[in-house]
This record gives sequence, C-alpha cells and structure tokens, in this order.
Amino acid sequence: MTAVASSIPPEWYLLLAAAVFCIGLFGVLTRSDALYFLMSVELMMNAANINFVAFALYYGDLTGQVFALFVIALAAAEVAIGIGIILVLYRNFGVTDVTVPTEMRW
Amino acid sequence: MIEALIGFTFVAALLVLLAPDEWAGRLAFAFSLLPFVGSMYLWSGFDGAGNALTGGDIAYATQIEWLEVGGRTVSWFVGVDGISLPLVVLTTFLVPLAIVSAWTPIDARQSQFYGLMLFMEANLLGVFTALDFFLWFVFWEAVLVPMYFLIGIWGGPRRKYAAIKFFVYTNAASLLMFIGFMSLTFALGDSASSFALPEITGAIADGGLGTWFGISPDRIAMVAFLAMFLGFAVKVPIVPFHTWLPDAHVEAPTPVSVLLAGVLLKMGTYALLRFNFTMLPDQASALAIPIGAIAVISVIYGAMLALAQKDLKRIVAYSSVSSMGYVILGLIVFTEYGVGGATFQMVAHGLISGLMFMAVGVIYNATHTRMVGDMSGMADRMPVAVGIFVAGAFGYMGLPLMAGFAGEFFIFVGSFSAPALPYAPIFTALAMFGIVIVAGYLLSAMQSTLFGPFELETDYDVGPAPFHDVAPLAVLLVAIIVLGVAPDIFFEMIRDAAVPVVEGVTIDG
Amino acid sequence: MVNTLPQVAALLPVFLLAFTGLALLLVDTITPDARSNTSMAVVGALGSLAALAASVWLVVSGTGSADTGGAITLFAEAIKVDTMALFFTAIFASVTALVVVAAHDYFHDHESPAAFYSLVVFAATGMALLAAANSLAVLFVALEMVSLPSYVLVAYLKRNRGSVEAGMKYFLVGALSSAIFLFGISLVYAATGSLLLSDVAEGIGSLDGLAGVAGLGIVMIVGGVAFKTASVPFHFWAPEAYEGAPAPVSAFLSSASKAAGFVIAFRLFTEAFPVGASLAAGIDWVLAFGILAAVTMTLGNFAAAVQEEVKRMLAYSSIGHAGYVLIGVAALSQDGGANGAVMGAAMAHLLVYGFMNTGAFLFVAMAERWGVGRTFEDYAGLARRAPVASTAMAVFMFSLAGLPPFAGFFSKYFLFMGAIDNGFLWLAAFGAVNSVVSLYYYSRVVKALFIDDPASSSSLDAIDVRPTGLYAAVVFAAVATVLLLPGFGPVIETAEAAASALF
Amino acid sequence: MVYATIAFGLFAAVTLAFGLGVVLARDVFHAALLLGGALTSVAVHYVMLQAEFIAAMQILVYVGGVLILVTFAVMLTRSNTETEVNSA
Amino acid sequence: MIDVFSYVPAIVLLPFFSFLIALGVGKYLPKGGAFGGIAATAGSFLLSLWVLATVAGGEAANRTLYTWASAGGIGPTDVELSFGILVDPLSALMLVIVTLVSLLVHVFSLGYMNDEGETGLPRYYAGLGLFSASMLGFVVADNLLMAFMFFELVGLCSYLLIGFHFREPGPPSAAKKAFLVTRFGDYFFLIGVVAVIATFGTAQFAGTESFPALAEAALAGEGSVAWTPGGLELQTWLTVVGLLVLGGVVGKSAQFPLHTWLPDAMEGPTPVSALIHAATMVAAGVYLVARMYGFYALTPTTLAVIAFIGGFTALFAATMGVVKDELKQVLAYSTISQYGYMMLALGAGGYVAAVFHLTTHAFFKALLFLGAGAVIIAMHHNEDMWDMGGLKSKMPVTYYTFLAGSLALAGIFPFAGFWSKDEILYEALVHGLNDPLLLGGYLMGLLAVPVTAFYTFRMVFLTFHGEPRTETARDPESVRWNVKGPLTVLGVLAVVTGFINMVPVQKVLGLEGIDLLHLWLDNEWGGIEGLSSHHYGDIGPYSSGYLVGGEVGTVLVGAAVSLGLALTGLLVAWRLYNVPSPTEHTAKLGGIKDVLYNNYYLDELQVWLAYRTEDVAGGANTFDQGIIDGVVNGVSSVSLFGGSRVRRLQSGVVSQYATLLTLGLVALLLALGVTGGWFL
Repeated sequence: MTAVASSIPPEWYLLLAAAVFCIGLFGVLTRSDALYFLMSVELMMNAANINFVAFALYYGDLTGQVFALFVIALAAAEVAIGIGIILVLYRNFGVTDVTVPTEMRW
Repeated sequence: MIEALIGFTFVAALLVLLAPDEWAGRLAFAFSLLPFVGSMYLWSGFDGAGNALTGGDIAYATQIEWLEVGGRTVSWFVGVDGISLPLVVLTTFLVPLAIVSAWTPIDARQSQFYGLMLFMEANLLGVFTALDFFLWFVFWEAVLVPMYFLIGIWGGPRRKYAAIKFFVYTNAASLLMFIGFMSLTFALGDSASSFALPEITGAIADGGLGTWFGISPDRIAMVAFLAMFLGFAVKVPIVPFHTWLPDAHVEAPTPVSVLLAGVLLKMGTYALLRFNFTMLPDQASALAIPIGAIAVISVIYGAMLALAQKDLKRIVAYSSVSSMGYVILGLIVFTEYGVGGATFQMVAHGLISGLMFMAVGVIYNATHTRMVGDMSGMADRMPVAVGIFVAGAFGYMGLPLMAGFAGEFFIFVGSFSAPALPYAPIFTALAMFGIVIVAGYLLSAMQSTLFGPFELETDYDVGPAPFHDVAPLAVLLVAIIVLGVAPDIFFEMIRDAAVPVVEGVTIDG
Repeated sequence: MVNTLPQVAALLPVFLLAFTGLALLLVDTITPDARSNTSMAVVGALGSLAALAASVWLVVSGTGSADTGGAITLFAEAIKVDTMALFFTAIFASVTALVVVAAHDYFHDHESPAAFYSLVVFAATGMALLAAANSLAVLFVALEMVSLPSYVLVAYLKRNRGSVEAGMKYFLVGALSSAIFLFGISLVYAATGSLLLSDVAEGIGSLDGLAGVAGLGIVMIVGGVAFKTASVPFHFWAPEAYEGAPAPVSAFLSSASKAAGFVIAFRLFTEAFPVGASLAAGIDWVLAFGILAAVTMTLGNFAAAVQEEVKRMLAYSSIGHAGYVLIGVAALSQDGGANGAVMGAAMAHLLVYGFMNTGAFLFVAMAERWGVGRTFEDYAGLARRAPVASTAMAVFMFSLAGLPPFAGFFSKYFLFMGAIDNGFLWLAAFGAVNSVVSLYYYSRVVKALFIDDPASSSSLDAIDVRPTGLYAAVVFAAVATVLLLPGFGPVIETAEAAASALF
Repeated sequence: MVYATIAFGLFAAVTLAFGLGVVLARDVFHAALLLGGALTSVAVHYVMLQAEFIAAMQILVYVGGVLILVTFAVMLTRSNTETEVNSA
Repeated sequence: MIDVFSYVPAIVLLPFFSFLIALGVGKYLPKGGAFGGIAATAGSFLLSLWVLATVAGGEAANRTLYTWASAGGIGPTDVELSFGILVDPLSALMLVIVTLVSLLVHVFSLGYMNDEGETGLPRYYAGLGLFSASMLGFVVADNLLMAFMFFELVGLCSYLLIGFHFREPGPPSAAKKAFLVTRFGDYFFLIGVVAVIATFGTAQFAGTESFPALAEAALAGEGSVAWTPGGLELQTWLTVVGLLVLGGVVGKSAQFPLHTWLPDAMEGPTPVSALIHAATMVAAGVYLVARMYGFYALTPTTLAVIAFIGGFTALFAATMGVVKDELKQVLAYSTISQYGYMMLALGAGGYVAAVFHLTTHAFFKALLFLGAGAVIIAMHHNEDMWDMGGLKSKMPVTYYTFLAGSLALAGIFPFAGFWSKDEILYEALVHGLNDPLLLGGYLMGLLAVPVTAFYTFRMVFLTFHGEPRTETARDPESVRWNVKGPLTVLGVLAVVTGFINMVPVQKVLGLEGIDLLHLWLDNEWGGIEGLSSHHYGDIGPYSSGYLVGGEVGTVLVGAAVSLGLALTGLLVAWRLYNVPSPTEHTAKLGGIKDVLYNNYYLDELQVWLAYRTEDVAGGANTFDQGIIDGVVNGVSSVSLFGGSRVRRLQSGVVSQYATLLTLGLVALLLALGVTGGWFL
C-alpha cells in the first residue's frame, strides 16, 4: 500500500478533490430541494477530506488525518442540525424546496 | 475656566432637559446668562496675544492628554485668542436672546427644546475654543445633533426634509474635510506628534510636510486644502453648496434660525480661517483667483436669489449666503484689514442676521405667515418691533455706524489693493455691488410687508408684540450699534490675531 | 501574579463560559419549568459577566501581551492566548451578557426558553475559543461550535415562519460556506503542509509552484470569513437571518458572531498569511479584502437606505459596518507603519459596535415585546411614551452613524485615519461616502421616534409594559456607548497594542 | 505502481460517477443511496492513502449515521408531501 | 480762552440728542418732541455762529477726535480709520446754513405738522433731529470715510422722512426709490473711498498728509502714492477715483441720470422737502465736491465731466419743470436744475461760485418750499396749481416772501440768485472760451436761464395770481406765526444773501472788499493751508479767456445776457399765465409734451431695468432651485434609486444566493489570480 501513496502524484488527489468539490457545488447550485443541498455539501466536505488525508500522507504529518476525523464528526453534527431545520421548515411551509419560502426579501 | 464654561453649559442643558415644561424657558434663560457672564469674564481678563495657531500666547489654555493613537496624542486642549474670543462672546450673547425669543413660538416639549439649545451652546463654545483637532471635531460634529432635532421637531411643515438635508449634507462635508486634514497630518510624519492645531500649523510652516506614499508635499497640501475648503464651503455656505441653508432656515423655528445664522454659519468661516488660511496660506494664495471669484459669486448670486424670494425668512437666509461671500473675500486677500474684517464680519453678521431672524419671527408670531404678499402695513400694528426690524434691515444693508458696515468696510479696504489677490480692485468692486442689491431686496420686502395700509387676513386682532419678544431685538440692536460705533472693542484683538495669518503667506512678485 | 498561575489559567474566560453552558443544562434539568426562564437568565448573565470580568482582568494584568513575555501557547501550540484573544473574548462576553439579560423579557411567555440560554452560551464559548485558536483545525472546529448553535438560535421560534425561513437560509448558506472554508483550509494544508498558523506562514514564504493552490485556498478562506462577518458576497443570509430571528439572536449574531468572523480574519491574515509573504508569493489578498470592504459597505448602506422595516435596516447596516471593519484588514500593507493602528482601530470599532449594535437590536426586541410593529411608521412617536429607551436608541443610531459625542465616532474615525495613514485614501473615501448614506437612514429612525407624530393616538397604547431586563440592557449599552468616548483612550491603546503584537 | 494508478483511476471514476449521480438523480432517495456509494468509494481512497481508521470512521459515521438520517428525512418529508398533494 | 472747536461735536450731537429724546419719550412731551428739536437746532445754530465768528477771527481746526478702527495694514500700507473735525471757512459757512435752515424747518413744522394734526410726531421730530445731526456730521467730517458714513446716514434719514406717511402706498415706495437710487450712487462713492484709502493710505481732507496734498505732490513728481492698480498711470487712476466718488455726488445731488428719486421724494412732508433740498441731502453732494476740491482740481477730465453733467442737468431738469402741474414737483425739478448749476460751477473751476450758489440756493429754495408748504396748508393739502389761483390777496406774507424766493430762483437782479448764478455763468464762460466742452456746459446753463424764469413764474402766477379756481382757493386756511416767521426770515435772506459776494460790482466798479465770500473762502481771515480758492485756482487746469472789453466787458456782457434771458422767460410766463383764468399751453409743445410729462421716460427706463434685474433674479432662483438644489437632491435620489436596485439582489431565494455567492467568489479568484499570476 505504501507504493500507492508514493506512486500517485499528490496533484492527482488535488484534482480529484477539486472535481468532487465542483460536483458538490454543482449540486448546490442546481438543485432546489434542501436535501440535495445537504448532500451536496457533504460531498464538498468530503472533497476537503480527501485533500487532508492525501497530504497528511504526502507530508508524513498526522494532523491532516486527525483533522479529517474532526471534519467527519462535524459534518455529521451539521447534517443532524440541518435535518432538524429542514423538518421544521417542512412543518411550517409544507415543502422542502428552498426556493419556496421567500417571505423575506429585498 | 473654559472647561467650567463648557461643563456648566452641559450640566445646565441636562437640568433643563429634566425640568418641567412650564419652567424650562425661564430656567434656560437664567442658566444661559451664566455662560455669558463667564465669557465676559474671559474677555475682561483676556491676556492672549497673537494667533493661537502660530505660536501666539493663548489665553486660558488647558492641555490634558486624552488618548494616544497611531503615535499621536489627542488631548483636551482649549484656549482662546483674539479670533476665537469674539466668537465665544457672540455665542454666549446670542443664546440667551434666542432663548427669550423662543418663549412665544415654542409651545410644545419646551424642556427638550431649551435643553437642546443649551446643549448646542456648549458644543459651539467647544468648537470655538478647542485647539486640538479631534476635540474640535467632536464638538464640530456634535453641534449637528441638537440642530437636527431642533429643526426636525419644532420646525415648519417641511421640517423633516430640511432637517435631514441639513444633517446629511453638512456631515458629508465634514467627512471630506476630515479626510483632507488627516492626509495632511500623515504627510507631516514625525514632524508632529499630536493633533494639537498649533503644533500642526507650526510643523507645516516649518516645511514639515513630507512625501507621503509617493505624493509630493505640494500636491498633498493642495489636495488637503481643496478637501477642507469644500468641506467648510458647505458649512459656510458658499455657492454652489448653499442649498441646504434656505431650506433649513425656512423650516427652523425662529430661535433656531437665530443660532443657525448667527453662530453656526460662523463655524464654517472660522474653520476656514483656522485651517485653510492659517495652516495652508500658500495654497490659498495660489488659488486666490478662483476663491476670489467664488466669493464674488456668492455675494452677487446670493443677493440675486434673495431678490427673487417671497418668504421673509428665505430672503434673510439667502442674504446670509451673500454676507458670507464677503467673509471669504476678506480671508483670501491676506491683509490685516481683510482677515480681521472677515472675522469682525462674522461677529457683525451674527448679530445682524440674528436680529433679522428674530424680527421676522416676531412678525410671524403675530401673523402666522412670512410671505411677502400675505400682509402689509405691519408697522401700523406693531410699531416698536417694526422699527427695530427696519433698523436691523439697514444694519444688514451696511449702514455706517452699525456693525455690518464696519465689517464690510474693513473687508473692502483690506481687499481693494491686496497684493495677494490679482485683480483685487475688480473683485472688490464687483463684490461691493452686493450692498446695492441687498438694499434693493430688503427695502422692497419692507415696503410691501411693513408699510402701506394694514392688510392681513386673520380672525384675531394683531397687536403690538409682547415685551419679551421685543426686548431681545432691542438688546441686539444696541449691540450692533455699539459695535458699529466702536468696532475697536473687538477689532483690535482680532487684528492682533490676524497679523500672523497675514504674515504667513508668501506672495509671488 | 500571573506567573504564579498555571499557563492554562489564560483560558479562564473560555472555561467560565463552557462551565456556564454546562451549568445551564444542569439548571434546566433541576428547576421547574415555571421558574426556569429567570433562573437560567440569572445563571447565564452571571456566567458571562464572570467571563467578561476574567477577560478584562487578564487584559489589564497584561496576560499574553508583549510586555509580559508574549502570547501564551497551550496544547502543542494549538491554542494561543494573547491580548487580541482576550480583547475579543471581552466583546463576546459583554454581548452575551446583554443578550442573555434581554432575552429574559423577550422569552417571558415562551414555552421552552431554557435551551436558548445554553445555546447562546455555548456559541459564546466557541467564539472565545476561536479567538484563541492557533491552528486551522482548532479554528474550524471552534467556528462550527459557533455556527451550529447559531443555526438553531435563528430558527428558535419554531412556529414562526419568518424564524424558520431565516434559519433555513442561514443554515444552507452557512453549510455551503463552511464547506468552502474547509476546502480552502485543505488547499492551504496541501500547499504548506501544516495547520499551525506560524508554520503555515513559513510555508507561504517558501511555496514553489503551489502559489495557485495556496492562493485558491486563501481566497476560499476569505470566503469563509466573509460569511461569518456577513460581507459581500457571502452576506445574503444576513438580512433574512437578522430579520427573521428573535431580536436578541439578531443582536447576538450581528455583534458577537460578526466579531468572531473578524477575529478569524485578524488572526489568519496576520499570523498565517502575513502580508509581506503573501504578496511575495503573488497572493494579493489585501486587494481582495479591499474590494470586499468597498463593495460590502456600499451595498450594505445603500440597501439599508431604502428599507421599510427597522430590523431589516439594521441588518443591512450591520453589513455596512462589516465593510468598515474590513478596512482593518484591507488597509494593511507590507511595511505600513500603521498596520497596528488600523487593525487596532477595527478591533476598537468592533468593541464599540458590540454595544451600540446590540443595543439597537435590543431596542427592536423591546418594540417586538411591545408589539408596536416593525416599520419606521410603526415607530413614529415612540419617544413620547418611552423617552428613555428612545433616547438610548437615538444614541445608538448616532453612534452607529459615527457622530459625536458617542463612541462610534471615535472608533470609526480612527479606522478611517488608520486607512489614510497606511495610504488607503480610497478606502477612507469610500467609508466617508457610505457614512453619509448611513446618516440618512439612521436619522430616519431618530426622526420616526422623536419627530414624527404617531399614526393614531391609540397606536402607542401597546407600550404598557416596562420590561426591566430589556430596559436594563438597552440603557447599559447606551451608557457604555456614551462613556466609551471619553474613555476611549485605554480601549484604543489596548487594541492597538494587541494588533501591533501580531505584526 | 501501475496497479496503484489503475486503482486510483478506477476509484476516482467511481467517486465522481456516484457524486454526479447524487446531484443529478431525480429521486431524493436514489440520491441518498448514491451518496452512500460515493462516500464509500472515498473511504477506499482513504485506505489507499494509509488512513484505514479514517476510512472506517467514514463508513461508520457517514454511511451508518448521516445516510440514515437523510433517509429518515426523505421518508418523513416525502410521504407527507405526497399525502398533501393527494389530499389537495 | 475757551476753545470753541472743542464744542464742534456738540453741534452734531445736540440734534442727535433731540433725536433720542423724541424717539424715546417724544410721545410724553408737548408737541411730540418738537421743542427739543427746536432747542437743539437753535443751540447748534448759535454754536455754529460762534464757530463762524471764530473762523473769521483767523482760527481753523483739523483734528482727529476718535479712532474708529486702529491702524491695520492693507498691502504695504498702514491705515488708521478715524473720526475728526475739519472746521475751515467752507465748513463753518455750511454749518450755519444747515443749522439755520434746520431750525427754521423745525419751527415751520409746528405749523405744518402739529397744527395739521399729524400722527407719529415723535417719529417725525426724531427723523428731523437725526437728519440734521447726520448732515452736520458730514459737514464737519475731516476725512472721506467719515464723510461717507454720514453721507449714508443722511440717506437713511431721507428714507425715514420721505416714508413718513407709511400707511399710504406712495411714500414708502418713494422712500425706497430715494434710498435705492442714492445707494446706487453711493456704491461708486464707496469704491472711491476704498480706492482713496488704498491709494494714499489716508482719507484726510486737509493737511500735508491729506490725500489731495499727496496727490498733488505725486503728480508733481515730488512724492509717490502708496499704491496704484497695476499698469495704470497715476493721472488716469486719479481720474477714475475722482469719477467714482462723483458717483455718490450724482446720486445724492440728484444729477442726471440719478435724479429720478428726487421728484418722487415730494411724497414726504413739505418741511422735509425743504430740508432735503435746501440744506441737507442734496446739498451734501455738491458740498462733498467742494470739500475735496483740491483733489478734483488735479484731474481735468473729472472736472469736465462734472461741468458737463451739471450743465446738462440744469437744462434738462428745467425743461421738465415747465410742464408740471403740482407746486412741489416744479420746485423739485428746479432743485435738480439748480444743483446742476452748482456742478457746472465746480466743473468750470468756479469753486467760490458754486459755494455761493449753494448758499443762496439754500435760503431761497428753503423759502420756496416752506412757502409752498404754507400754500399747501392753505389749500388743505392739495398741491395742484390748477386748483389754486388768486392766493396773493389771501396770504400776503406767503406771497411776498414766495415772490422774493422766485425772483431769486429766476435770477433777477438784485435778488440772491442773480448774483450767484451770474457768477457761475461767468466762470463757465471765461474758462470755457478755451475749452469747448466747458463752453457746451455754459451754453446749456445759459439756455436753462429763461426756462427757469419761465417755470418759476408760471408757478407764481398760477398759484397766486388770477382768479381762484376752486372753492378751497377762495377760502384758504390761514397760517400762523410759526409758518410766517420762518418765511419772513428766509425771505429777507433771499433778498440780501447775494450781497455777500458782489463780484460783478467789484469788477466793474473796482470796489475792493465787497466780494466777501471770495475773501472768506480764500482764507483771507484765516483757514487751513491748502484749502483755499486760490490754491484750487492754481492747481486747476483752467485759464481764462475774455470776450470784448476784457474782464469788465465780459462781466457786463455775461450779466446782461443772462439777465435778459431771465427776463424773457419771465415775460413769456407773464404773457401766458398772468391772466384771470389761465389755460394749459402745453398742447403747443406737440410731441415734446408727452416726453416732458414723462420725464424723458427715464423713470420708465429705470423701472424697466429694475424689472429686468428681478427677472434675472428669478432666473437665478429657478437655476438655484432647479439645477443646484436639483443636483443635491438628485444625489440623494440616485442613491436611493441605487439602493432600491441593490436590494433587488436579495431575491429571497436561497439558491440564487448560493449562485451569486459562488459567482462572487469566482470573480474574486479571477481578480486575484490575474494580478498574482497564478494561471501562468
């Protein structure tokens, strides 16, 4: 397995992460359902994590990995809260489509 | 001493604010006499010499460090010299009179009104005595707040528009000025270690301006000059930055107009003198022709506008624009009579325009209109008030042996042959034509409102004005005549402080 | 004395806040529902005041300042307590105290106010930790500690459509921004190989070929900061969140949370991405902040000028203020002599802003408590029935506009001054123009309160209660706003010293 | 070496494919499932990067926790939506 | 020895105190404060006589009494602005004239105002007091600035008094016009004052450091002035300054083209008209030129202009007087005309002649006005001469004194006017023979003589002769001693004043010493160095030329011609109007009639100009409200509009927020990337 790390240039991971990030961002921008939104954000965070883990190995520094762990935990918490909010949103507006509640604007 | 004066006025403002409405007017008047007495005391013991900014002896100076920022100290630094003392006296003199003149027209929320008046007085005193830039700027800006309320709450029908316009416009100008001044201080670099105006003035005079972010000292000085000039031009106001003034005046209640015209406009000219013309005389001198032209335009254009007005207050308001043009002319010529006359004119105009606004107010109290076409023959019903009105109007026209003439004449004498202003005789002669137009519109207005058969549609009898309306008018008139007959009571000390300003300029050729 | 205490004592305010949060949970479980509101408010207020006292005492005693041996680092340098951290902790604690006291009256008839207090205090704990973070990891975790309770707080009124809508928008934009911020951190980590700020700075100094990656990361981090500080273009959540959220929460978000955003910026862009090294690497984030500052203040102020609702106006004004404070970062220069001055002024402004802006939102909370409505027209003539509160509001408005004799005057003007001193005349000019615009809409509030006549004689009858806690908070904020003018010396000097220590 | 490259390429492709699936899926439930796939393939990357623990956590927390939550949410909201639509 | 000159200020201040008393407590005093005024002017009169005697005794005074403003610098010069007194033969004479006329006017007012039951008497007497005080202050002024200040105060008083009947529409308007038109002249005067001070650093009239002396020295190359405007020759500049000061003179002395205020000023009470025309306001202009004659004598161009304006005004005003129907209107135009003569004299180098005419005119014009006042009392304030007639028998005192005044005005031998007018024409003639412009002035002055005689006697005949044409004229109200007294005094003076200066007699008969006024003004009995008629003659530009028979022949021819012309005018009037029921003959004038009736349309022109000024002001106002204020408000509108656009960004849809946010970030990225060169 050591060979894998040393054989793959870190730039490739950068590119992979960037691609995943962009996909997530694409999802955020194109989907109007809050749940898609949430999942897309998860993808983006995972993209960051790929970087952390990859470069932790590259630099031989564990802090990246540790941070990735934290991120996973925080992402989970965020999803939990997010789903709570989506549920109250649903209760008040009857939808999970984020483009519908526009009572406040301008 | 000055601290006591300002402090007392603040406390008095607070007390009046808390007093019941019925007492507020009387109480405020009583309180406002004390600052007046205090200023008289300052005057009697005045031992200053020269100009406070150029190393002269400052009377009653106090300097206490307040805070330090960016390596420069800000301090509580107050004191008076021959230029500021007359304005301090003017302020403390006008405020009690304005308060008395408010007794009739102000019939709601009195304690707030009088409290704000005193609060404004305290800040005005601060403006005229502060010698540290930040301190000065605090007072300078703080004047606007009570003024905003005074116009906004007790004003006429369009008071809200006028108040906001006044407030925003003059603040915008202040900011511009602030930025200009700051560039100047930073260009001074290590030459000045505080925001004390004397130190900054001295540092600039000693060539302390350095290159600042690649901009040459000359250019910085010029940019700062322009920024400050524009900033103060709004306050003065100088054409074409004057349009807030008629609106503010027309909507403001009489006592507020009195202070607005009497003292607040002087803040602008005072600051011009202190900052632009004392600190950066060479820049001023380099711009002599445009500034002279602006002065002349202010005089003539303001007078022409006054001629076109039908509202008495608007007439007086525009004529203030015109009068302030004279002051600018006096400043730009850099002669003792010019600069001294400009300062004297500030005081004189303060008294005269105060009188005029009060007189218009007295008539308004009785008629509830200020439109020229709505009334005539008021002299028939309120002879004393009208008599003083006429006297004041002639004072405004520059009748000799009244204060206005002295101020204007000093300026004219000072400017006619001034070396600092090319084509000075032509500028002066053009500006002088203002005295004809001012006579034109004031006489016309008086003819149609005060004289002729009495006509006014009211459902009540119009009788003589009450004593407490007329008394301040009379006091002002006496003061105007005294200053006109014996201008030296102020002019001597003003001149003493103006000489260093004049000497500060370098005239080519 | 400081030397006799263990180093970890420097984190006392953070511990106090965290402990208060826990204590609140405890109280909630043991007190009967009927009295829980009051007892929790008392505990929360005492706890935050204790934290405030602790941080002030630490500042005064010189903890972490350059005079007493420099910043105190803890936990393998992950935490670093210096004067700036303590200064900001003081801001957070004071805002928290005000909000907690005010919330007592605001939630007087709310079914379950208990969670509110603990959420606020936990968020404050996160902020305090944020201020002391010395590693990107700690920073991100602390940031999430602030954000997650905030999302809930905004949506706290579960049956109120406005509150829920606001919470949803805040959360979604927040989650997106967090992701961007995190990705930015990962890129920086990729480019420099470390998460410790000082090591990152070193890495920035020796980038080879990775300038683009680091630059991209920094821009994304700027985005995260912009979100937290409600700066353009990450500001979109702010008007809605502030408008929809319960007014005390709006106060908390717009003051404390915004300050938290700025502490990140100040910390990161002095220690992790120093100006000189960044510029040498071709990463001109100063320009980025300059653009953001200019656009933010302009957009905030111009939009605020045309609002009909006071609360939404305040929301936009708070965006505008973010623009002003951004000058504190945007006006830095490589060897500008006034870097410390301008950033210190920004910090001082945040402190003053903490009082005046919180006070203003609390006044809105009071109006909501009275039920007088939300628009300018609804506020007409309030001064007749509530002179004290209205006067306090006038103080806040004028102070926000930067008029003397209030503290906002000095902080704003020192900020402009610092910008000019560092050669950023154009930023100061932008600020000046915007101040003028802001004057217009701030004075509209004053005009409504004092000058306008009430729409009808009965419209003021709603003002039949005098909520003590709200009054106390508002008046206290007003007094602080006024007194900070004469007492500005120590504040600005501390702030300047704290900021200078970073360069 | 070549294997490593192939493995990276393969799982990168899988990750991206699943990711795209998430954002493009018509049905939210499908999307949630696709997200699970994407996260799992990311976990594979972690393994390749010698971060087995992280990979484990990834699967535990995400696939085991987050995904379930999402699924709950999907079910809670969608069923109601349908009934509402039906009732309407 | 008592220093009488230290009492000179009292001459000024006494009437001033009467002003204060009348204003302050006048309504509690009998006769509305009249006695205070009478006492004050009487006191002043006595003091003036004493001063006159002292001056005759060889003393004079030129003192600075009070520093108005301490020396301040203008450019390189230090200037002190002060008040002082200058008492020399000229001012002593003028003091007596002014105080005497003022005293008589006060007395007359008892009859004209008090007895007629006017209201506002304290105000009236206060005005008279201030008027006298201002004029006296002007007369004793020792410098140009002080002169200007009192000159202006005189204008103020004329405003107050002309507008005395403020409840009617006419008087306030006339008062405004009087003040405005003279203010227009004073504008130039003020520039002149400032120019003098700037040029010489002083405004003193007398002494070696006075501005005429400095100018003289500088022109002679023996000194230099402090300042001249760049590139201007001294002579040119002095001419300009002289013309500027002249502006004030033209305004106050009602010379063409600023004479239009004076006929309107007849709206004021008649005694006030007497005071204005005889001794105070209008006289002030001419007196000013005489006062600084040492300066004017240095600039020939100015003198020529003065002479030409004077001659033209004399003729021009006289022609308008021909067709007027109202008593006071005729007198008003005659005043303008007569002051034209004085200006002609001054311009022609006839300094003494001008002062002489000023003196005689003061008396006979005061007499005529007071006489007219008496007639007006009698006629119940009807002034139309066509409603009068036959008053000769009803009011003999008035008639005979009025007749004396008229003869003097018409210049009939041996009444006062003859002597002074004759001397003016003589001076203009002898100096004009070498100067065509001046000769033109002379000819116009000469032409005005028969016209003057004609309109004067037209007035006399219409008023007093023939049959009474109305009921009132048949039974006029009688007047009392307080009217008759002043008339008598003035009547005597109108007859005898001429004898103080019988130059023709002296020249023809060779009697030395009867040209008293010449000697008086030539410092024969003392005076101030440099302020003598000889000195003026020396520095003046004129040389004399003579007609047949040298000096004596010229004197005789000149006198004969002017007297003959005057008699011709008188005879024509006699023919046309001394009939029982005269008719208007104006129709014979044809188209000229309308022109004369409308005063050559000059009023219309000035009104038109005033309206155009108002139009310009209106335009400026529109510009101000529309453009300048529009810009100010426009900035606010644009800001608010911008704000309302900006807030549209906030669409309320969170997806769009995400999009905008991303776009913003990308934009930032591009900006930084391009500047930082990341993409290279």
